[in-house]
Amino acid sequence: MEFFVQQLVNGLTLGSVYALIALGYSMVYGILKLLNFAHGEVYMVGAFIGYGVLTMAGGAADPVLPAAVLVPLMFLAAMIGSGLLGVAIERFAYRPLRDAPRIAPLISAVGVSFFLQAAALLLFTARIRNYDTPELIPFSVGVEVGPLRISLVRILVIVTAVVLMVALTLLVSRTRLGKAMRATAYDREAAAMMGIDTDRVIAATFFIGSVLAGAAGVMIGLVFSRVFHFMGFLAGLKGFTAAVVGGIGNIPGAMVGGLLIGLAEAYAAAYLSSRFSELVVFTILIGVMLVRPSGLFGTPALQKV
Amino acid sequence: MMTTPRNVRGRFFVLVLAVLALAAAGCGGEDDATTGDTGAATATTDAATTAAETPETPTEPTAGAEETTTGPTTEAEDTGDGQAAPADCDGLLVGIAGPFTGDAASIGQEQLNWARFALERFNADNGTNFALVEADTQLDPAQATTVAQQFVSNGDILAVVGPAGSQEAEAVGPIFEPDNLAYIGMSATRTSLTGGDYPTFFRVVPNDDAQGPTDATYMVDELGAQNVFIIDDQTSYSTGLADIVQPLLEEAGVTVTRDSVPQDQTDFSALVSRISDDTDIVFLPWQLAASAQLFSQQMEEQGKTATIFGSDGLFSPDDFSAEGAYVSSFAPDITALPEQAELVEAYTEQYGEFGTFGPPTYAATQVALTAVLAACEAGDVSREAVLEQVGDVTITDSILGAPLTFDANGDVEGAQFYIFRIEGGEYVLVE
Amino acid sequence: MLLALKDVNTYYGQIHILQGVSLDVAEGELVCLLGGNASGKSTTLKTILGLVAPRSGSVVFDGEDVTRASTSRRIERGMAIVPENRRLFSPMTVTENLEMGAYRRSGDLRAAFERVYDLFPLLADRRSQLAGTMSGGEQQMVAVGRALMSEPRLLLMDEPSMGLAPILVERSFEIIQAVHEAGVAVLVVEQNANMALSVADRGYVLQTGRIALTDRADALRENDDLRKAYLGR
Amino acid sequence: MTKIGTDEWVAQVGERTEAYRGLTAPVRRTWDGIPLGWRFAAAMLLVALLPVATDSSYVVRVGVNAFLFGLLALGLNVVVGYAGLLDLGYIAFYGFGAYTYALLSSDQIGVHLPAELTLIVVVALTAGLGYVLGLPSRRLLGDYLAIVTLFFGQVFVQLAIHLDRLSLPWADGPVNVTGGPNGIVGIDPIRLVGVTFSSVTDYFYLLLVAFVALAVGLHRLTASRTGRAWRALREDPLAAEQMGLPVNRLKLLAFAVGGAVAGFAGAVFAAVQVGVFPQNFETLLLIMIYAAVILGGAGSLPGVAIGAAVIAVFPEVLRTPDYARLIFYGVVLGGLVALLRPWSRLAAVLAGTVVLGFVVRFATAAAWPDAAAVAPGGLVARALGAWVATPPNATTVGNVAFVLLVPAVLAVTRLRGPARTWALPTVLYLAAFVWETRLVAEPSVTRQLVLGAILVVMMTARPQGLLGTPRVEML
Repeated sequence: MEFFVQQLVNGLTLGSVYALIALGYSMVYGILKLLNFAHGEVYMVGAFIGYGVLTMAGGAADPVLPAAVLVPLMFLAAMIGSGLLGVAIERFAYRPLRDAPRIAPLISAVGVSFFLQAAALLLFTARIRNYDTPELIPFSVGVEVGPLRISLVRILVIVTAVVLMVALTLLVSRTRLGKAMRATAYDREAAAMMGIDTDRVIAATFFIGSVLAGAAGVMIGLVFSRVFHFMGFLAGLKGFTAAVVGGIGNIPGAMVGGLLIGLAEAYAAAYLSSRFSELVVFTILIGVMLVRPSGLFGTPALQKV
Repeated sequence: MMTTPRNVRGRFFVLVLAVLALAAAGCGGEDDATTGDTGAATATTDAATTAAETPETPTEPTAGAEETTTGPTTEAEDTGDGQAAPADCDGLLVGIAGPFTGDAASIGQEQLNWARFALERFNADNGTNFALVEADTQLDPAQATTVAQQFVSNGDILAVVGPAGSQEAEAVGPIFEPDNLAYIGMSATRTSLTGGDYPTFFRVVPNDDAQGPTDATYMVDELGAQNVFIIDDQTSYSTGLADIVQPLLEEAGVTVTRDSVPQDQTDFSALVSRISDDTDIVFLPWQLAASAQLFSQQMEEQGKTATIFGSDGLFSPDDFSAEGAYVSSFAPDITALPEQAELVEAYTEQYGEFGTFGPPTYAATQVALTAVLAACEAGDVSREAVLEQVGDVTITDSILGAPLTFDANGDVEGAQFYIFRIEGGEYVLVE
Repeated sequence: MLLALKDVNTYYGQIHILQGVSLDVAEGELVCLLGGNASGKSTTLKTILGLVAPRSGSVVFDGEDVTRASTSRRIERGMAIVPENRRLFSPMTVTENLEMGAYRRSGDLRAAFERVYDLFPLLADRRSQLAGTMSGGEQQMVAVGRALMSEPRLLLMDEPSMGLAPILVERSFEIIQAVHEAGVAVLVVEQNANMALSVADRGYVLQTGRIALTDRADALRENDDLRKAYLGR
Repeated sequence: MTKIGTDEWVAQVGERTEAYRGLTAPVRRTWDGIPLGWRFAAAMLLVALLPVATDSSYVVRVGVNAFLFGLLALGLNVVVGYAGLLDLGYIAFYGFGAYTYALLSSDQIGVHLPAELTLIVVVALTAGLGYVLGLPSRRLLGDYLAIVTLFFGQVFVQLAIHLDRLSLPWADGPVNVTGGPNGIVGIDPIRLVGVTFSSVTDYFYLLLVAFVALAVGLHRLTASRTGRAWRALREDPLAAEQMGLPVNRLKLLAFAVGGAVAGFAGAVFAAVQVGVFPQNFETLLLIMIYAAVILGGAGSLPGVAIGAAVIAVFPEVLRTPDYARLIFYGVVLGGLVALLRPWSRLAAVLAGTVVLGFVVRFATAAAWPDAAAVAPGGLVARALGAWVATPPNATTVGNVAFVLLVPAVLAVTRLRGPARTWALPTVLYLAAFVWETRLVAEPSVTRQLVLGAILVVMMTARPQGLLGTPRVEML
């Protein structure tokens, strides 16, 4: 039983990160019907910004700021930085392709992705950077329930993710911007006819999605340390999978999908073998798609490519 | 928009002007150089002079390769302490192939930097102006074979360092062999690479057959292992080593559990939780030290007490520092050797920290350059000659510790493995 | 003039759609724009609204040259549209749809909501229903209500009769007249020439991207060519 | 005045479409006048001369890669360009073909079938696999199909990695099917009717013939009833269905044809590489094939051929730092010439850049006399060496300059009028500076950077691809 619960915690940690990445994919897809393959790189940049702040503050072993200040600062910087990057990508790589055939922005996205990876390689070299979190927030600090140990970092990550997701849900359902996002996602031209500046709404969508990716980047850095130029690729693929399982374009779907993928990976590795954990994930996905062709929460697909 | 002919003419005029301006800038540079050469010339103009004096682009344009040298290289011609090399050694090239971008770039970039470093020092010591041709393979054999063809087609490339992966080394073999182009592996350890199938292949690192038994014996005899968890990282290197260690342990009566995890895995915590309480050793034949570091952190997080035993891929004091872990290595810790201190310091100052993949690349580059120099000093600048020279190369004070020579198969003579224990972040030699 | 198009030329890609279209709408006037399929009616509306940019010519609204202005700027200045097929935001509630109509307006929307609910009392009862679940006639009310939320001076109506039962078409034009009587200028784009001309002050006939005819509505109703083409008489 | 009520819109389409204008118009009109078949034949003849013209096996090998790309792109074009099905698992057919050929022609399972038979088996199996993978396309629409097929491709790579220790009930001990991460090596060369293909040049001609045959075949297929039906399917699947087209059969046929082509290409690839490895079939390659199809213009055969050539050749050219440098300055200069109007402004910008360069160069040279040099490499580099400033700590300064350069370039594309003219010299000089201090030193990384940037620029400049026709949505 403890083993099962331990895996639940492991799965939720990973799942919350996937969910945050998946949200960016899903929101952008919802509003532009675009698979933003550069999203993983935005997350990578977020992780590097967090690392940069940590290094500037003297590193994890000997920070000039207390962890309680430093960690939020890392999150803030990474979220803003990633958000701005997302807006810039939209402005220069996707907006000129607004009315182009659907697959053209896909190639543009891949171009952005190559560029950002290479830029990170150029600027930060290929060395795998380490947040060294245990120095900052020791793993021994945390909750112990019987034999179960949940470190503070994991709690921090899960709670942050939940807070961000609740904030996003409120934003989308309650605020004027959120409603404009939904209106634009449903019918961009009609939204424009209402005087909604759809370009700005789309930019805002990219900003919010990228902010979440930036937060996910710092989270990965905190719990799973390694930060390097290529980290966005796999995480992007997982986030994308999560978005699809949930029903791409659907915000609660992305959250559920992310958690589901995280849990599936953890339980597959724990009960079967980590050898096949990726295969298990892909099989789940294909299974879900064959049974529910639009994902768990999705709406039927567009017909045209 | 209509373009009027007059407009076009103006445009053309501007273009001609621009080209002229650039050309003038080039001449200006040369003038600078000739006047300033007598006294304390700036390095910039110095290099420009050398560039102007050396016949440019020794390669055929179709060969599609261009050398990249660095400033100090060219300066060495008059100031280097070594004697000047024979004239026909001018502009000879050595290829280096590795995963300089892509997901394995952390390995490839370290290899590349050490190769550049080796080239600089070799040129400075021997008064040569050899150069490297760098080619990125992204660890994809398809790219490696294209790159191999590039090397083969460039007549000035006399030896190759790399490629990095065993599967790449296998793929390029049939391309290098007919041209007698020697290639020296710095990280390909698959046993079957040496021993006949790839006659032009050499490697400065011992193969899996050398490391596997050492590790297995140490685990059984010295650490008294009863229950070992082997986790490979789904690479050619890792599965090969694991496949050798596993039966050896089993023969010694050790209970072995085997699992495998993708090299780019984000999280190991579920895997870590499967380490049973009676497991005394976790054997990680991995190549990414940073991943092993996370693995050890997650073991600590979950209160697992088994000992990590890493292969040579984890020998990386800057990245892997799990207290009490063991790491095997084919070389002594060069950062601890007084005779290599100067080298390590010079490298670190120029390129920063490094792990396990650099020093063998340094050695491999040294071997290639030494063989090329020996061949051209002997007056035979051909690939056959270089291939023979590589077999005969002896590097007495190799960065890898012992003198470096090859046996008939192309493997390192007398390969020996060392075992280190990590104590307080230090790698302490225990065998 | 409230709205004036002068010699507007609009292209889609390399295809010349509007070829020198000029038309105007005076303050408080009800004008209809007639034309068959692919005659450029919708493009004209989109050009007025700024959803497509003309390659040459000008659009002047309320004394300001808005040819290069954004759609949102034009809506702030007092345009509003009831799009063809209504184009409601189906997964959103009636209230949310109405809110979107007032997107450019800041401040208290209560008065605007009251006015729309006065005009369409049914909507007040259905305010939290999803727009997509309503009947065609109800949706038409939401669409008009949504446009009126911005308190426009010029209401653009794109094919208000399309897809509605005959009884609802009449109802639809009653609404248009009511809006018109409240002092709002209306430009109706219609294929149903008979219905449109019966309420309009003036009319334009668009033919393959050109204005082929323009006159007072009653005069147009007597025009032989037009009668043959559109009125079936 | 035209008669009211008669709809002559269609009759006027020709009139309404703009004709070619400008200086290139006569050339373009003449080019359009040459029949497509002649153009294709001329191009292929030229290409066929390549191995004769060069003695570099590298160039021929790049040609082989280009043809492999070409075949893959043609096959993918059937699925994506004709039938409009977004198949992101396409790479799996390539891998499946390669592995099948490898298994049937190596010591892996000790089978060495004649190539004639193996190729037929490969094509049949991959066509069958295409059919099976196409089955979900009956239910899954649009992007959801794309996603399922994408993961099919992932599953293939996973299987290739993991099927090296397969436990089978009738075998004792694990069975090694795919060789795992080590792949399968020592694959037999292709041997057709007694002719053994041993050198890259042999494979070059084999692929040339295959490519020509396939291109001609597909061209005829496009004009056939099936081709028209596919296009109808792409433009409007619902309408196609209502018109009684056998939609499901058409989809499956497209998948099978695409799969068979990729399978054949995979078999040849396995023979050329003499080995197959899981890394050969990763997502990156899929992306490049898509890039080839889309860059050329989806649906257009000559476009796809050109796209494949660009995607195969361009990254290879970028491998050589000197060529990369020429491309860089060439593209910058070409872009300026094409975009800056009037020419007096162009002249001002170029002159300003040159002057600014010298000022900065001499200022820094005076401040840091012992700075490092620009890497040598011919006339251009010498000219640049005298012009580009060389700070002492080139790596750090270069990195900072790079970080400044990217937003600066993006900002310049937004600026209009005199502001742009004023900003350009600084940005241009900054670009040259970054190139010479940082990018020249890291050719492999630069290659990726340039590749990414070019993809974005090409797509934004010509979304429909080089030879695609812009599709205008009628409103």
